[in-house]
Amino acid sequence: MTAEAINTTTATDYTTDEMMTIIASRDLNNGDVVFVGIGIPSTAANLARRTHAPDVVLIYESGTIDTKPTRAPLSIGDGELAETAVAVVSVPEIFAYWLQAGRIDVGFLGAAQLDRHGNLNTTVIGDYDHPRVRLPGAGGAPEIAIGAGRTSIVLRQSTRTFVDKLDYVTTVGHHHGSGSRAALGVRGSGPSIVITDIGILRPDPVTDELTLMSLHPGRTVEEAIAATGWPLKVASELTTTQAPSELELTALREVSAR
Amino acid sequence: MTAEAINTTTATDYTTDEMMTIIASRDLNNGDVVFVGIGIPSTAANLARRTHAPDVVLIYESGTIDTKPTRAPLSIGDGELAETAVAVVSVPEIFAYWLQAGRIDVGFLGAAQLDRHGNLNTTVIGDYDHPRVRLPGAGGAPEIAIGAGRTSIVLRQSTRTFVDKLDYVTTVGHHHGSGSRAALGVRGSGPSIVITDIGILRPDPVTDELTLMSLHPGRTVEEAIAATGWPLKVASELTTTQAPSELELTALREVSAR
Amino acid sequence: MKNITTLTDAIAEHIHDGDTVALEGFTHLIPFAAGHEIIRQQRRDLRLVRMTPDVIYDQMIGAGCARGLIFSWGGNPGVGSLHRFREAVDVGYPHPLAIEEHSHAGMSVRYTAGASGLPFGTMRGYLGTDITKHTATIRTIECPFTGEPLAAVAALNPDVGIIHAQQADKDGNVGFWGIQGVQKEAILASTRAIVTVEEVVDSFDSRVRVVLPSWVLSAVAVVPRGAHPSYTHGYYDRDNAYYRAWDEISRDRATFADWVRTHILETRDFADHLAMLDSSMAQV
Amino acid sequence: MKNITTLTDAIAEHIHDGDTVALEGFTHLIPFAAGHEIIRQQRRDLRLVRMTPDVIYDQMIGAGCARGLIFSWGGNPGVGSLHRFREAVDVGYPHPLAIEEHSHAGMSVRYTAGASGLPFGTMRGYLGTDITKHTATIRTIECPFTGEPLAAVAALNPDVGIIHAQQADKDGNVGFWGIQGVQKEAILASTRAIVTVEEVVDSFDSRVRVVLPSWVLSAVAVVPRGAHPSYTHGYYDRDNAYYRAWDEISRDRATFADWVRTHILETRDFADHLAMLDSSMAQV
Repeated sequence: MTAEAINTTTATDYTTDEMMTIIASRDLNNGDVVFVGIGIPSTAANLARRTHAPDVVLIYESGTIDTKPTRAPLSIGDGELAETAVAVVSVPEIFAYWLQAGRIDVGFLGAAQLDRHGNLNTTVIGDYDHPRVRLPGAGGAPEIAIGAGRTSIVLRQSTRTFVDKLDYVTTVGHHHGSGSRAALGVRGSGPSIVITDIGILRPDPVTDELTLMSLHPGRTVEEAIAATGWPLKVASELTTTQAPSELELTALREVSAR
Repeated sequence: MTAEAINTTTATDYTTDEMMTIIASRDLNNGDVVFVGIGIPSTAANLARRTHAPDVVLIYESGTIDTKPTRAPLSIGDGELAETAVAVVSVPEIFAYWLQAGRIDVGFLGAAQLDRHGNLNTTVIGDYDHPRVRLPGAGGAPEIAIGAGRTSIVLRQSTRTFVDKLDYVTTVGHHHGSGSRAALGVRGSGPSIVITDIGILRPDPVTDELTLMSLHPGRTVEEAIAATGWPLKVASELTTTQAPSELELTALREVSAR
Repeated sequence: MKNITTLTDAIAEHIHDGDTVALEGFTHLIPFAAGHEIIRQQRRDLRLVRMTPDVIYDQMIGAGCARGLIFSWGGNPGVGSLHRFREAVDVGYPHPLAIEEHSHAGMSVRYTAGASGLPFGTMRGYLGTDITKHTATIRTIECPFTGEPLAAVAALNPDVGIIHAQQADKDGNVGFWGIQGVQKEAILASTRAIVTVEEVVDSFDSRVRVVLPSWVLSAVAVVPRGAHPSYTHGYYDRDNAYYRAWDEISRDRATFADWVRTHILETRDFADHLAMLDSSMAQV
Repeated sequence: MKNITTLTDAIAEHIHDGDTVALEGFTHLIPFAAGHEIIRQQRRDLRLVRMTPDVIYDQMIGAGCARGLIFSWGGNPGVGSLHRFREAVDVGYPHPLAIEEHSHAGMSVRYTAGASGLPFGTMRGYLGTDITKHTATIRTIECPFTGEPLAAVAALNPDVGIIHAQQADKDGNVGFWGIQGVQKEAILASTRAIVTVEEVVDSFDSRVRVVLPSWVLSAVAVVPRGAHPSYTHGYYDRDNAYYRAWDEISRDRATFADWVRTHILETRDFADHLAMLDSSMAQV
């Protein structure tokens, strides 16, 4: 198979995680400065760097700037991140001089719960003082959400995760919608994309409500609606997500290999 | 001459600067962390480190911590300061983490004008907007004065420098006296000693007014009074400053040699 | 060398029941040996501070050392939940745990303010979240020039700060490199400071990037592999198997208690603990 | 390498009349070559920012580039006054100079706030002084937790920040070592950034301690000895004779004007200027 053929050949045998990672990767533009956490975001950013966006700049909250790991790291503080970084700075500096100062184009976020405006909960399920499930907490998310130019959210879709009302707002997305985020006085335009195992959602330009824009191959609108804890808005011109190409999948598996 | 003889032998041939430097050096205790500027303070601190106070820690505002120059440096940013330092940090860090945080025991200050409470002017002679003489300005002094545990002021005494009223308060000493400094909410106990070419002054424990405590060999109370722009308070038990020993002078000249 | 001592003596002298204690290290250089020594000496009622309370704090909380926790992200990175932490929060076992939550940025600003001798720090943060409703150390402040609202967070000044580093020199100065986290700020914000190091050297490795002078450190103790199972850049890698195994060990109260007894309380020191791990088939 | 260019082009493209421009370097690494190029290209009405406006700003002010100065200490270190600076302040020659005075600590907090994307910074400073009476960018702020009064200073965000460094790598990242001053903050606080370097290297010297990635730098230009008469650690020493000679050259308007004409305006670039100094008996 020629390189071109690999590039254009659609793959058929891929996992849901691989699909989500490849979509997150495609969403990055060459030259973007990306604030990444571990897991799919890190893999996606490294994939983008190896494929269509060689000049994407990776910044990890552990203080490594412009890292070029050969493999997606296992942890946010991997030694390889420091070894391949242009600069290693302290954690206070990464948050103040780099994130808060507005030098980040895209931040990645995940969550246990998301609402229709892209607000996120990573703190607690149930009552704060008497939790049903205690989650890890905020981490870097609240300031990534208001420091980065925009955010990309990666999250599997179910009625457990896509909820009508968050038990706790850890991280602001589009707040109450309809421009209320900007009125908070925060920076950045908020979540621009939500990538799930079923499809892709983006905020409505007027109401900021997350709207299903694309379905992954083989998934249905009914599945998406059933996996959402509020009456899901669906775009009138719903598209089908382009399946991973062989090229993307090969590159992804190289990046992920350990 | 034996080492002991050198140690105790009083020197006779020394300059006023040498006398002032040696007194400033004697005033430092072993283990003191000293924030030094260039000139007499730097030479005095290095002299102390070479004589009675080997564990004195020198910090320069250029960001060099625990420097051990072989010679008193020519400028505050000498390369030797960086080369012999335990740590080199940024200027923002030296002021925030080291001075402001209260890690400095003694700060040295000089000035163009000083008043009876040890407040200092290094900004302007005459009116601020139409100056008779424009001076360099504040530099590190305002925060050294309120960040260090105490300050040591080295300044030649004359009616030009020891004035009844400052043209401009660049740096606070004992403010308006009688405990008013503490009421400002600043840290540190302020100027503990003023070393001049004529003698040594210290603040009165109650009024905080600078009081002549000691005269250098050969100087008179009349000279001191004549060189002061306010009615100078003189200690009832005025002492004579111990002249430099041969040991001190030899060590000083080694430190100063370039 | 006046500050160079043993870890046993350092913990005995400088950590008291009820102290506010920060063990920092961001994935890299986590001071496990010091945490174990605190467990071994059975300190109680500590208010623990740490941006990322991971396995080390799960061990300390489960062993009953803590009555409070100030943190920003509590999990076993790449593995899952911290079961001892969760059980303390959810049902108060072995003790109720008063938690004070911030974000990473907030914790780093709090340490920075503490290291700077300021009572608070300012940041763009927390806006639009519920965090402020449950955390008293966050307020709103107005910029005196522009009028815009910003978050103010109270300075953090622990009684004791503890970190692990690669090297000390013979004067007791400490140097480290690689991912540096918030360690310098944690040490400078604390009233007392303890550092464990891999080794004492004549002069620092050229890779050293952060140096803490001896006179800001209460005690320096040599503990080889003192950050295990986290890693020390230039010395050893992260023991990912330990982190994965921890999930099973910590899930059950009895299994956990047995592990703490045999691996910490009944070992003399961290070297003894490591020897036991090395000789064990199951590792942990 | 996309940001590597000539100093002539960097100044032409990035510095405009009326800009707020910060040239930083604390005794070490003062960007003299860049200052000279600004004079050579006859920029006007600049608002100059610098903690220690020394000989480089005396030259720029005397040459008529400035209408304002934000600073904390203006003198010729170890020598005496800056005559061109003083004449501008005292009698408005060649132009009146609006001054805004801070302390060193205040300037460093202002740059830090600027680099951090905050509108102000907080410090313990200025209390009991007259500085606040003449400087509008200082206000009092109350700690929202303790109620104690502190100084707030407005963030500094120059249009252009300029520094000199030892090395750039082939990707246009910049590295320096030795006394680091406030250079990193000045660059990160500025909208545009220009760096002159001694050389471009394949990989940084192991002594490099501060690295600025290429994508925060508008332009990087190779200018050997570009910090002369200040020094570049590892490359050349401070030219103390130049600083002493400056006192005489700058004292008189005509002598100064003649010096600027022959040494800057009539030289092609900094290399040409240095060649003239080197071949001159009097050096300066």
